[in-house]
Amino acid sequence: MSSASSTTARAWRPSLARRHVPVLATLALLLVMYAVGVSQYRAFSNVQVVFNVFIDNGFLLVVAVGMTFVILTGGIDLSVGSVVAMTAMVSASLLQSGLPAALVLVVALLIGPTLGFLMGCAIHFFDIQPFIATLAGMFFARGMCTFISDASIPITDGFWTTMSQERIGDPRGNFVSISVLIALAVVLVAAYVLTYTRFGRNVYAVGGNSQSALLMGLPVGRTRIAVYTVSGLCSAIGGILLSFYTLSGAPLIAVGMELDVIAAVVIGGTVLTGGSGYVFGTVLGVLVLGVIQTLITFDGSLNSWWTRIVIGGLLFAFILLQRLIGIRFK
Amino acid sequence: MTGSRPVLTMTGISKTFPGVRALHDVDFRLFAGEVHALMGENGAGKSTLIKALTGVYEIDEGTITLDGEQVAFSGPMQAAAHGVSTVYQEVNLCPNLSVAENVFIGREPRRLGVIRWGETRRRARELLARLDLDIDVTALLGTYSLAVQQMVAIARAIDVRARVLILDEPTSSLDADEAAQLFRVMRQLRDEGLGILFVTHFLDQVYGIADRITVLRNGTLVGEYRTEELPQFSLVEKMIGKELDVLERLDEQPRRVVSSRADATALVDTAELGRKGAVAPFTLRIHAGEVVGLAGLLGSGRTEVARLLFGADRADHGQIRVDGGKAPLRNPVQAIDRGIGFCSENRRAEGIVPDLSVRENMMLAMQAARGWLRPIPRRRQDELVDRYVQALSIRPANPDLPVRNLSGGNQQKVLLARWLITEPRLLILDEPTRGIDVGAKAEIQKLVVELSDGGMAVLFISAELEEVLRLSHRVAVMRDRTMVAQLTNDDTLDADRVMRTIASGTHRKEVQR
Amino acid sequence: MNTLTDRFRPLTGHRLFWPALVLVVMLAANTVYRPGFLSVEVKEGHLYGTPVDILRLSAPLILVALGMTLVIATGGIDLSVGSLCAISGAIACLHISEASDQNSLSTVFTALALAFGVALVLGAWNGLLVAVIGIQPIIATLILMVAGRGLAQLITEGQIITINSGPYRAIGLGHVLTLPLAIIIAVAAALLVAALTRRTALGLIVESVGGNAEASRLAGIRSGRIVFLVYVVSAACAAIAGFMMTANVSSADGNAAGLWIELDAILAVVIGGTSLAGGRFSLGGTILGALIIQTLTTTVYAMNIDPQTSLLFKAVVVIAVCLIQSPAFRARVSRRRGATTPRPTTRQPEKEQVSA
Amino acid sequence: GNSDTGGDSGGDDKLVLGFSQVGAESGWRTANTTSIKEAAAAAGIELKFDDAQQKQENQIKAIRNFIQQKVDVIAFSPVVESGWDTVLKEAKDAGIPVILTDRAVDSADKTLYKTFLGSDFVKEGRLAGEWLVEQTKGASGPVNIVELQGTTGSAPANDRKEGFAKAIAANPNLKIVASQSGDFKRADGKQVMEQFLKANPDIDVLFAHNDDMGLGALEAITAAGKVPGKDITIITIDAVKDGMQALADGKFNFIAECSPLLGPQLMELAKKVEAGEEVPARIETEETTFTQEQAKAALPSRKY
Ligand SMILES: Nc1ncnc2c1ncn2[C@@H]1O[C@H](COP(=O)(O)OP(=O)(O)OP(=O)(O)O)[C@@H](O)[C@H]1O
Ligand SMILES: Nc1ncnc2c1ncn2[C@@H]1O[C@H](COP(=O)(O)OP(=O)(O)OP(=O)(O)O)[C@@H](O)[C@H]1O
Ligand SMILES: [Mg+2]
Ligand SMILES: [Mg+2]
Repeated sequence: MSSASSTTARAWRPSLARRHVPVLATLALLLVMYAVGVSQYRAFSNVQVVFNVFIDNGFLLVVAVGMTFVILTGGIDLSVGSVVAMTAMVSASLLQSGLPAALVLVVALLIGPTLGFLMGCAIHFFDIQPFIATLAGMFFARGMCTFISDASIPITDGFWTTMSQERIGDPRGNFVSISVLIALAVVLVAAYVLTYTRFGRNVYAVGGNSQSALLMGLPVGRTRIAVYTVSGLCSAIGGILLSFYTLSGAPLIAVGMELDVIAAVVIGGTVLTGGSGYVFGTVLGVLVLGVIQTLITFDGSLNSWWTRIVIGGLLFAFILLQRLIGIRFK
Repeated sequence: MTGSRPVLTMTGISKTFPGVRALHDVDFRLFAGEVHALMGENGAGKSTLIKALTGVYEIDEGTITLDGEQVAFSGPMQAAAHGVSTVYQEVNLCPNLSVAENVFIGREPRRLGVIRWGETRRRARELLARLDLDIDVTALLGTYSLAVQQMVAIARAIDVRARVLILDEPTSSLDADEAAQLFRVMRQLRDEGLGILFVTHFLDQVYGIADRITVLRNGTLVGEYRTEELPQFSLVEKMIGKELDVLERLDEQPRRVVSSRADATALVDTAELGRKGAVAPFTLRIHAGEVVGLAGLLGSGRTEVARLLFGADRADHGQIRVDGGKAPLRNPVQAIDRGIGFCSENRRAEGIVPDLSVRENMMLAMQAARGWLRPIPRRRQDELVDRYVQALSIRPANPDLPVRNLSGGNQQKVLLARWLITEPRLLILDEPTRGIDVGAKAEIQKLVVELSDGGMAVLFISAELEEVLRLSHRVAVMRDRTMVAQLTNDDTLDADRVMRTIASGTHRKEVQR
Repeated sequence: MNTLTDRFRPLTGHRLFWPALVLVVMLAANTVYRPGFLSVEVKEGHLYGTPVDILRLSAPLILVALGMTLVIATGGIDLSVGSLCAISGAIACLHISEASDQNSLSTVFTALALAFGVALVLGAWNGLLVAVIGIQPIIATLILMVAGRGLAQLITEGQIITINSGPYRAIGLGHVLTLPLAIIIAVAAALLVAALTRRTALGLIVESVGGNAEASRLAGIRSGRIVFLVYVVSAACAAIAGFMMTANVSSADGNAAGLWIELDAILAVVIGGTSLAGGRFSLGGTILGALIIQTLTTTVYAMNIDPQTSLLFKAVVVIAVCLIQSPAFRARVSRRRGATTPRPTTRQPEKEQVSA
Repeated sequence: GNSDTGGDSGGDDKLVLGFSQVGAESGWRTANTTSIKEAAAAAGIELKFDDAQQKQENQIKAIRNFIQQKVDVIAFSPVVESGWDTVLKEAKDAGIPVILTDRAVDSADKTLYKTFLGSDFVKEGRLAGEWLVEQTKGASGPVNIVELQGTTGSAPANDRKEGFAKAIAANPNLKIVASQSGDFKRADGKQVMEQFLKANPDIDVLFAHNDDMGLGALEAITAAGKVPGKDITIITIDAVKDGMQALADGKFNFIAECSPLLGPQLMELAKKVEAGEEVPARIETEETTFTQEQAKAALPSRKY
């Protein structure tokens, strides 16, 4: 037995590095991409461009954080885009009908988690595959959107307008919106929960092997239901942020957002089969998508189809490089 | 302890799975301060009884009382909360978490709801030290061998403030030292008043530690006995329900045939084959009809040798010859093409395809070798499957059950059958007898002898040195991921000498060259 | 358990029983709403009626879902099928539209071969990313899902290419022996895939790779090749589906053709009882699933369900279908209805003797 | 900092126009894009083009980036009506004038954009309805109309529906018996029409919110053994080439035009706005309607 101690030191370094390789690779490539932008396009180096990436993707970030929880357990949540839209729609229509902002916030923040909870229950108690349960959730939430109104509803409420238009910035005119701060707060809380609470660790355990987790006496069912609830909550917050962002609720907004979100999470190094990944990686994943989009707008010469082809191409280049770097370091 | 009331009683337990009656009216009781062995053949219902107790399965009938109070646990979590701590058969931990976490997850030390990582690691180290295991607790569990994982699972179970500790085949992947260490801890816990339910297929372990034995056969209770009142012989007879002749014959004829084929072309011949970080370069020849045993402590690199020979991992040093011709084995397909088969020690991750039926699992390797365009005719399948279900007494004998529904030992037999069907020229068996009951173990040993008589070469890896010695013509000894010796199995070789070779690193070089 | 359910076990135990029941219930509901729903008549030498419409319209979905079934059985997923439909349709229509004689059979066959070839190449691309480079399937195919739409639009230059070709039209609308050709193609494809998987060992190998990739590798299966193959097959199915869709309206719309069909296809596969985790698959189930989804769509139109509520309706039906299929759900319901004592504590009076 | 980077960017004094397009969801939209690109090139304007792929979020991002790049004028076709105030305010603060094209926004603060250039969807619906009322003046019995709506909730769908409904109210015989969304697409239009035909044995008129759905419905009508343009009168909106062809072939009966060719008008406006000239708050594109005869005459010279 004592001979084993010689392996002790060896096991430590590689495994630590290996766990972080995907995230580090993403970070490095993101910086490269940013550098390319700076060298190619006028005004790309403005600090505000970076801030804009955050402003424009704050809601995406929050939703992606929720999705990270779900994917870490090995599940998937397709309902997020629709729940975001539904939350925005509900807020807009309640505000329109004259309810006070505080009450609207509470109501809007309750709907998402409730739906998430129900989907989680369907998944856990009735063994319905997450893809299907959340697909039904997606249909439902989208249906609710058009049910509420089939045209977009503007928001004129004072609180919303302030949240939307308040600029927090430096004297030189660079600024971020309040939504960015909220999004970053969500990120920090999520990272904290995943690392330092039992719930967070259970999420990883369930993703690693849910059968084992069950036999280890972990509350698998509760955890599973909870992650969908968390995802629902994040989608609700994302929906509120989106309503700050657009100052309206539109029934067809955020269509297909779930795919962006999943892509961001996976690019951030979280494995779809669950059990491994970090919230910080997800932040990077969202930034990657944001920077790709910024690059394309700055270019300003691509027509519709080339835009799509180039997005696909950049995504491919990014994932390929990330993968190659990952292999090299293994 | 006899006078006291049992801490745990199970009465009239029945449990039926679709098509299988796993338990029928079984009674069981466990006293505080005893080690109680639960014995039975593969598929007798041991694991099922344990899972019925801890609420993994809902029982059809029967009652369970814990400390005189009737209970019906909803699952392991609730059972653990009531002081029933369990290590289930097959390692059930999370490979993606660190060792420390696996030990403590669900009851991490916390302050104000915040996990104290430093404390968690410290306590994990302490606990593992109790089992004499000194490993990096921050490394991911998945990077360690099955044996280490098994120890971690045990560490996890013994930390709980439990009244009842259940260990379902905890020693199957441990070597003798490891097991001895575990027994020391078990005795200590027993003396502290814990009731311990212990499942194993090693008879000497039972007699070494158990105070009482309950025997199951085919899902029914045979009886409960005090260990000292039940001779080993009648225990086995009670388990298998018939006279044990096979077993004895084997015991009487230890095979120690000297291999005299060193001059002929070897079937497989490695020259300084190695892989960085896995095994140091080694040179090994295996001839047709020869059984080569691999001995070594846990983690000494036996599995790695096997994987290199099968092309499961790619060697980055040296070369390999098959039939005298150079044969780079870069993947399993190439190895199989050359007549090599490999039965992995990790049957759940690398062996069975749980959703597929017994039949499909058995036919897999042969089908893969034939290619998908040439399906094996149903008649031929039936023939082969029936033959091996019989030969290995796989139970239940219904080849259309999903293999996941079989007991652990029977799954192992299915895997063995998978390779036997392909009629390989070299069969690599990594712990083939792990978790297999006495009867079946004897069958497998007999099989190995027959196969090698029929000209098949076998590389035999087992944690049980006696077994290795009994079957092998030659024994290669591993230490620290290096092949330190190759000993011919003549009259002078015994367990003691092998152990000494493992222990002393001095003449490693001479032996190898 | 209760005896009634026991008696019907052989029937209800069949894996396709519940999806089939759902389909029947949906058709019945439609018939109640509009008695003529199920009526079929012969008009101008071919069958005409809503059931025929459902079959014809579900043909592309069946095709896509067949390929998707194999992909899912290996534990993967293919999001790019919608884009592949659009690309293959666009290429075929473009080629035909540029020909001098759009009705010439050789033009149509060249167009089909060309488009099919491109689809195979794109399928191979997906397979390469997943099987060789090792990118997670959902992301690997997402690339082509995004870029492929762009390619389709590039081919059509953002316009809708309208063609006027009798033979091509026949793929979507033609009839053979009174039956729509589309149905016959779909059935033929289903039989082909079934033969390919069940008459050879391909099905077993696919299921094995999806069930435990590492174990399969160690059993000597070249899982890489199999995974590669299923993406190519999926692309081929999507290509044919693309022909049908475009032939159905005699025009190729790079933006709209096959939009979101990947979700419907995945839904069909899962309703049919194949797990997204990979492993066992059921082609029959997939076809039933596709029929259920098309019936659902047609129901929305036929009942003139308000577009505002049609998605809600779809959500309800999907969840109902899945619940009814879930053994856990049925167990719960029947337990609630049946025994009030969950765990009988009485022991059987007579012990049965079990032979050793 | 950003204040010193952009200012001197106008080394060449070409006018820079940032244009954010909805997407390329239809032939109409592509024609619109082409028109804008060609007109920009012809007018010597540097165009920064961005495609939002039908997502409002993307459009907002694009406008933000235009502001960063300090373009001279921003123009865009909003995906939806609401929700532009914040970003338009940022543009205003940066001193960049904004022109809306094709679709309007509902901002209360009208100073956020300079002008709107586009069609009047309500009018299109109304023109279609008025033609029908005119045609059916003599009808004694009820006239059954089915309506293929555009994408649920989109401005063109809502407005065309409204305009049409108002117009046909003039004749109580005209009745919409079924109305479903065909999502502006051929395939959907066809599928919906198939069900319309089965559920309603006597349909007299089809009103489709665009040509594509009408073209899809054509197929369904033919398959049902009816003669389009005769058994069922077909009215659509847009007048894209395929639609005009159908009209000229007698399969459609009437099309209200909705012209995508607003590039030249846009460039002119951009120059005026940049120069600080006053422009009207609303400019409508020049549009007309087509009957079968007019279509035959106009078809050879159609650009899209
Ligand atoms: N989940 C299940 N579904 C169906 N049958 C099962 C299931 N689990 C176990 N069985 C069957 O129940 C019987 C008892 O199995 P069990 O696992 O309890 O055996 P065991 O005594 O632990 O054997 P081993 O020594 O091989 O571990 C076996 O016949 C097995 O095939
Ligand atoms: N006591 C130990 N301390 C640290 N690491 C260990 C120990 N035992 C095993 N390992 C780990 O196990 C791995 C090698 O195990 P391997 O499977 O080669 O051993 P083995 O000889 O086949 O043993 P067995 O099959 O009996 O588990 C190494 O990665 C090593 O880090
Ligand atoms: Mg067992
Ligand atoms: Mg080993």
